[in-house]
Amino acid sequence: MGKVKTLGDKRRFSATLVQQQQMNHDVYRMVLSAPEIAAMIKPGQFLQLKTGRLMDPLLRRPISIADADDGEGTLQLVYRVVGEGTKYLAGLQQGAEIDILGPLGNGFTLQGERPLIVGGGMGIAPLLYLVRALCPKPVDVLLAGREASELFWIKLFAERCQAVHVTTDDGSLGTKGNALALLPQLLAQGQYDMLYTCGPDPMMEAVAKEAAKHGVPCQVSLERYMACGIGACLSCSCGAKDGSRKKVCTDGPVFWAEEVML
Amino acid sequence: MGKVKTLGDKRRFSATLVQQQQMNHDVYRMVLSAPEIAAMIKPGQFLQLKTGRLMDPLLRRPISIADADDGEGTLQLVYRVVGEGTKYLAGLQQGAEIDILGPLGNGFTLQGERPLIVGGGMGIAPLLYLVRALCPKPVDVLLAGREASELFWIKLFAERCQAVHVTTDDGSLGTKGNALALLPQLLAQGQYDMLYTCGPDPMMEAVAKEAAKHGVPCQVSLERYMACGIGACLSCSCGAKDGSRKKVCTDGPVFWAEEVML
Amino acid sequence: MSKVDSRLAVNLAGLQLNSPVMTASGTFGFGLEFRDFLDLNRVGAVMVKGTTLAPRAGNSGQRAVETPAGMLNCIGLENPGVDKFLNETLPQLREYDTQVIVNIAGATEDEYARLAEKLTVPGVAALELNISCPNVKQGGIAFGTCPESASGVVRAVRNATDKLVITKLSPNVTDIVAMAKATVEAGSDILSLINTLIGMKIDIDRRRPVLGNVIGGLSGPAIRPVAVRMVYQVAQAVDVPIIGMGGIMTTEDALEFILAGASAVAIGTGNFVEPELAERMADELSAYLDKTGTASITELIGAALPERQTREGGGCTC
Amino acid sequence: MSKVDSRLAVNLAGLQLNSPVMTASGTFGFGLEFRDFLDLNRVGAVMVKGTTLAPRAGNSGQRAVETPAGMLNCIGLENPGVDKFLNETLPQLREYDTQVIVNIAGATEDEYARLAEKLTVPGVAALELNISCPNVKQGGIAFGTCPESASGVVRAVRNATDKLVITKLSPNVTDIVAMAKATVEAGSDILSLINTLIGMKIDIDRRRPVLGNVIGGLSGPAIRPVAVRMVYQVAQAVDVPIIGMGGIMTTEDALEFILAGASAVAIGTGNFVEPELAERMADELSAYLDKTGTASITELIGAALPERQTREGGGCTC
Ligand SMILES: Cc1cc2nc3c(=O)[nH]c(=O)nc-3n(C[C@H](O)[C@H](O)[C@H](O)COP(=O)(O)OP(=O)(O)OC[C@H]3O[C@@H](n4cnc5c(N)ncnc54)[C@H](O)[C@@H]3O)c2cc1C
Ligand SMILES: Cc1cc2nc3c(=O)[nH]c(=O)nc-3n(C[C@H](O)[C@H](O)[C@H](O)COP(=O)(O)OP(=O)(O)OC[C@H]3O[C@@H](n4cnc5c(N)ncnc54)[C@H](O)[C@@H]3O)c2cc1C
Ligand SMILES: Cc1cc2nc3c(=O)[nH]c(=O)nc-3n(C[C@H](O)[C@H](O)[C@H](O)COP(=O)(O)O)c2cc1C
Ligand SMILES: Cc1cc2nc3c(=O)[nH]c(=O)nc-3n(C[C@H](O)[C@H](O)[C@H](O)COP(=O)(O)O)c2cc1C
Ligand code: FES
Ligand code: FES
Repeated sequence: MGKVKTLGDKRRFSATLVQQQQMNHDVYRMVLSAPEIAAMIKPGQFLQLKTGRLMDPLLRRPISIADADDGEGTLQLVYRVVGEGTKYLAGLQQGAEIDILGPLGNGFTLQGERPLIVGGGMGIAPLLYLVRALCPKPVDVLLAGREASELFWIKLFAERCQAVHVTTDDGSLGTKGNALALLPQLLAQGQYDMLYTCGPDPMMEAVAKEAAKHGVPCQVSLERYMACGIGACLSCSCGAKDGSRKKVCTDGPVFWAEEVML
Repeated sequence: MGKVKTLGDKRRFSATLVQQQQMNHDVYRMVLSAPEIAAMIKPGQFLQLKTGRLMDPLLRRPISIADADDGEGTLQLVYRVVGEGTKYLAGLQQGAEIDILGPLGNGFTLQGERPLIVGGGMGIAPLLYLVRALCPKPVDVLLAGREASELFWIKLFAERCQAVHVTTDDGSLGTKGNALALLPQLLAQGQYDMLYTCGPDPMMEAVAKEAAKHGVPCQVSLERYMACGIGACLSCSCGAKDGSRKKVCTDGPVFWAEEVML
Repeated sequence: MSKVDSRLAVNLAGLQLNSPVMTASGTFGFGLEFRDFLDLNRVGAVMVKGTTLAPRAGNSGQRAVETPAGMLNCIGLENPGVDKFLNETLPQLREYDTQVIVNIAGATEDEYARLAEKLTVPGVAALELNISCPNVKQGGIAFGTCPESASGVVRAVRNATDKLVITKLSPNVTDIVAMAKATVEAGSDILSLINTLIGMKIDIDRRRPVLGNVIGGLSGPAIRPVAVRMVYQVAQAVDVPIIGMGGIMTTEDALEFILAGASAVAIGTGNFVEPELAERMADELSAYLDKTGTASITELIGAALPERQTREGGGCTC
Repeated sequence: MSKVDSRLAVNLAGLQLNSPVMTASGTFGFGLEFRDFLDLNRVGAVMVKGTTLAPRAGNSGQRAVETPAGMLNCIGLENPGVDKFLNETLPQLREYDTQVIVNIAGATEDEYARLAEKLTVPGVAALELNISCPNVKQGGIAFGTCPESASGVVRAVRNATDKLVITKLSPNVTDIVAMAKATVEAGSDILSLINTLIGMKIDIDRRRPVLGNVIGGLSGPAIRPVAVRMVYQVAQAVDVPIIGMGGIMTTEDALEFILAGASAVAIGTGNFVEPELAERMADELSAYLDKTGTASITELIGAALPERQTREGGGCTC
C-alpha cells in the first residue's frame, strides 16, 4: 500500500485499493492509496477508472472524488453499482491496483462565508470533499434521497457540517418530498452567501432558480455520458446560455448556474 | 470444494479450482473438482472452458483432460500460457469457479496388450490420462520436447509406465533429436501392438508412417482451431482420406491414423 | 419454466413459431448436434447450415479466429449437399416440434431454383436464401451486393416453390433499405438480417492472413450495433416480418432487436459460447413478459420505432 | 526511449512524419487537450476534429455510448469553425514538431473548396476530406457512399489547394475498392481508412434509441477486422499511400495495419482509454524494430500482401 507508480504519463496513475465498504444494497465506498492524486486533487474534480482487465468494458468510467486526504495519500470514492464497470469495482479486493486518469475537470470555486450545499442521490458524492475544503467555514447541507437507505451520507456529513437537513421522496427520513420541500425556507431563514449543488438535472435546475430568487450565487456540478473525460471526444457537451457549447469534462463538471442550460 | 452445480443443461458444469501449480516458465497444472465430469470423461476427450468474466475473450478455449479421478471427483488440466485465455486461467486462485462444457469429443480406443505412446510438446497432456486407463497393461512412452524444461512430464509418467524414453531437440535431456530419432528402434525392438500419438501434425504424420511400416495400429489426436467444440461451426474440419471431411471436435479429436490427412 | 409459453408464439407471414428465438444458419449445425445441451422442442426454428446442390468440402487452412467481441469465419459452405440433407437429416429433425428452415446457396439463379424445388417437401417450413455467396456468372461478386442480382435469385426461387421464402441480407452494402425493398418486391415473404460483415486478421508473426481464405465473415457482439441499425431502418421501409440477428448473446440483446422491429431473432455465435442459450432465452423472455406485465411478445415488436411518417436519424455521425 | 527514432520516419507522398503513429480526427480534440498526457512532438501527425466553414453546435441528446469492444458516437461535427481554428488553434499547434492535418466537412462541393482555400496556409500539412457527412444537394445521402459524389468533392478540393489531399473513406459501402480508385483518380494524394460503421443501440427500458441522433458511428476494436480487410484490399488496388485506422489499441494492432499495406496509422478510440498511446506506441515500434532487426518501419509496409498478380480472397465467407 502507499505505492503508487505512474504509468508513463503525467496524469495516469496506478492506485491501490486499501478498503472497500458496502454502504447500502448497491452503493460502495472505496479507499484508495494514491498520494500523487491526493496531493493535486480539488473538490469537484473527478477520475476516469479502468474497470476491467482487458477491453470489456472498453471505456473508462468517471467517478467523483468523495474525499481526499493529502497527508495519508488516500482518496475516497463512493459509487453505485449500475452496470458492468461498477460491478467490477465492487468486486475488487484489498490490494488490487486500479488504473486511473486524473485529477480531471475543474472543481468548485471556494467563496463565501456561509455556504449551503444541496445534494441529491449519488450527486452527494463530490460534496463531501467540498465540505472538507470549506472548513472551518460553517457549512449547512441539505441531502435529498428517494428513501432512508440512500442517506447513509448523514453521519459522514454530520462530522463536518453545522446542520444537516434531510428530505426523502417517501418520507422514510426527514422531511417528505424532494429538496425543494425544504430549500425555500432554508434560503429564507439562513444567511447563505453561496450555494453548491449536485444531483439530477431537474433538481439542480430548481435549486439554481431558487438560489437566484434569493440572490445567492450558485454552482452546479453536471453529469453527462463521457467517453474520454479529457476533452477529446465532445460526447459530454452541454449548452451554455451564451449559445456556445461547453465540455462537461474539462470546462466543468462544475459551472456557475447561470452559465449552462440544465 | 467438491460442489459442482450444473448450469442448466446436460453438459455444462461449474467446476471449482482446487489446486494450481506452475510446471515450468509457461506451463501450469490445474486440479478441478468436477465430479460429474470426472464420472463421465474418457481419455482423449476435452473440455471447453470459459476463460473470462464477460466477453473478452468471447469464445471458450479447448483443453484436454490430462487426468481424471472418478473417486475424488477431480480433473487435471495441463496448459501452456499463450494468450489471454490461458493467461486468465493461470491467474485463477483456489476456490474459483470455471464454467465448462464437457466431456467433448471421442476418446482413444483402448486395445492391444503392449501399447506404445508417443507425445510431443503440449500434445503430451491427454496421454497421461490414457496411461491411467490402459493400466495395468505394460505401457511404454516416448516423450519429445524442444528442451529439458518442457519435459516435467517424465516423473508423472514414470509412476505409471514401464519405460519412459525421452528426446529433446537440443539434446538437453535424453536422446538429441525429435521423436523419430528413437521411434524406429523402439518399434523394431518392442513387441508393440498399438500406438497412440499426440503432438504437432508433422510429428504425428511421421509417427503414423513409422507405425504403419511396422504394422502397428495407430491413433492420432488432432488439434485444430475450434470456435465451438461441439460440432456446430465446422471451423475444426480436417480432410479424411476417403475424401470426406471430419470435424475434429466431435468426430475426433482422436482418429485412426489411416482415416485422416495430417 | 420448461413448458411452452403461448405468449411467446409469433407468426411470421404464416411461419408459426413457439418461440421467437431461433438459431442462425451455420452456427447450430443441423440442430441434432445440440441435443445434449437443450431441448430442441423449445427452439422456435432451426436454420440449418447453408446447403448446396452438390456436397462441398469447404475452405482449407484455418477457418475461424477470434477478434474483439467477435470472430471471423471462412468455412466455405462445407455441407453434405441437399440430397443427403433430405434423406438423412430431415427425417431426424422432423421428430422435434421445431420449425426447420433450410438456408440455401448457389452459384447461379438456376442452382437456387433447383435447390428450392428439391426442398419443397413436408417438414421444411421455409427456405432462407443466403445471397452473400459469389455469383459465378457475375465474376464472383456476391448476389447480395446489388438489388438486381438479389432480386433475380428471389424471383427464381419464388417461381420454383410455394414454401415461404426468406431472404437473408448481407450487411456489406451501401444501402440496406434498397436491398430490402428490392428483395421484398421480388417475392420475399420474410427478411433475415444480418449476415456477417467481411473482415480479416493478419498474423503479425507470420506476416500472413490468419484465415486460409484470407477474408472471412465477422460475427458476434462486435457487429450488433450495425445489425440493430439495419433492422431498425428496414423495419420502417418494408411490410414483411424481419428475423433479426447479429451478436445476440443475452435476452436483453434479443429484446433490442425486437424493439427495433424484428418479429423473431436468431442466435448465431452465441450458440458456441452457451449452447443452451436458445432454450434459456425463451424462459427469460417469459420472465420478462411477467415482469413487465406484457400479454404477448408481439406487443414489443417495433416498439422503439418512430411513427412511420417521422424520418429519424441520418445526421452527422461524427 | 523518448528521442525521435529515424527508423520510424515515413514519407507519404511528401507528407514527412517522425512517427507513423498519428491521432485520428475527432478523437484527439485539437491535440492541445493531450499536453498533460504525452509529448505532442512524438505524435506523427495530429488530425484535428472535423472542421466546417461556420461553427457547429453538434447534435443534442446523448452523444456516445459503449458497445461490445467499441462505441457509438453522434457528436454531429461540433466545432468552432475554420476561422477560429486558423486564428486561435493553429498558432498554438504550430509550436509543436508534429504535422497538422485538418479534417474538413461540408454540405456541398463548394463548401469543401472554400474550406480548402482558407486552409491553404503555412502550418497545415494536409487536408483530410471527411466525406461521410450528408450531402445536402443529394437529399442528405453521404458524399462518401458513391464514387461520383466522392470524386466531385475531391476534384473541388484539388482545384482549390496545392496542399496534400487525403480522402477519408467511409466503410459503409458495397465496394471500397471502387471508392478508393475513384477518389485517387480524382486527385487524392493519400487515402485514410476507415471512418466509422453506422450503428445504433436501443435502450430496452426506455424503448428508445440511446443516441440523440438515433444512429451513430461505430468505432473501436470491434471494427478492426473490417478496417484491416479494407486496407488490405485497397492497398492492392491503388498506388497512393494509405493511413490505416479502426480499432487500434496496441502496437500489434498498428503492425497489423502496416503489414496490410498502410504506410501510417491513426489511433482513434484508443486515445480515450490510454491518452499517451500515440507516444508509447512510437517507443514500442522502435523496440519491435530492434527485436526483429528491421532497419526501417517502411520495410514492413504491405509485407502481408500477396504478389500484386495473385488475386486472393473473395471465396465463401460462411
Ligand atoms: C463526472 C462524473 C462523475 C461521476 N461520479 C460518480 C460517483 O461519484 N459515484 C457514482 O456512483 N457514479 C458517478 N458517476 C456516474 C458513473 O460514471 C456511472 O454510473 C458509471 O459510468 C456506470 O458504469 P457501468 O459500467 O457500471 O454501467 P453501464 O452499464 O455502462 O451504464 C449504466 C448507466 O450508467 C451510465 N453511464 C455509463 N457509462 C457512463 C459514462 N462513461 N459517463 C457517464 N455515465 C455513464 C449509462 O448511461 C447508464 O445509464 C459520475 C459520472 C460523471 C460523468
Ligand atoms: C482439442 C484441443 C485440446 C487442447 N488441449 C490443450 C491442453 O491440454 N493444453 C494446452 O496448453 N493447450 C491445449 N490446446 C490448445 C489451446 O486450446 C490453446 O492454446 C488456447 O485455446 C489458446 O488460447 P489463448 O486465449 O491463451 O490464446 P490466443 O491468444 O487465443 O491464441 C494463441 C494461440 O492459440 C491458438 N488457439 C486459440 N484459440 C484456440 C482454439 N479455440 N482452438 C485451438 N487453438 C486455439 C491460436 O491459433 C493461437 O495460435 C488444445 C486445443 C484443442 C483444439
Ligand atoms: C461459423 C459460422 C458459419 C456460418 N454459416 C452460415 C451459412 O452457412 N449461411 C448463412 O446464411 N449464414 C451463415 N453464418 C452467418 C450467421 O447465420 C449469422 O447471420 C451471423 O453469424 C450473425 O449472427 P451472430 O453475430 O449472432 O453470429 C455463419 C456464421 C458463423 C459464425
Ligand atoms: C467521438 C468520435 C468523433 C469522431 N469525429 C470524426 C470527425 O470529426 N471526422 C472524421 O473524419 N472522423 C471522425 N471520427 C472517426 C475517427 O477519426 C476514426 O476514423 C474512427 O473512429 C475509427 O478509428 P477507431 O476505431 O480507432 O476509433 C470520430 C470518431 C469518434 C469515436
Ligand atoms: S468526455 Fe470526451 S470531451 Fe468530455
Ligand atoms: S469446433 Fe465447431 S464444429 Fe468443431
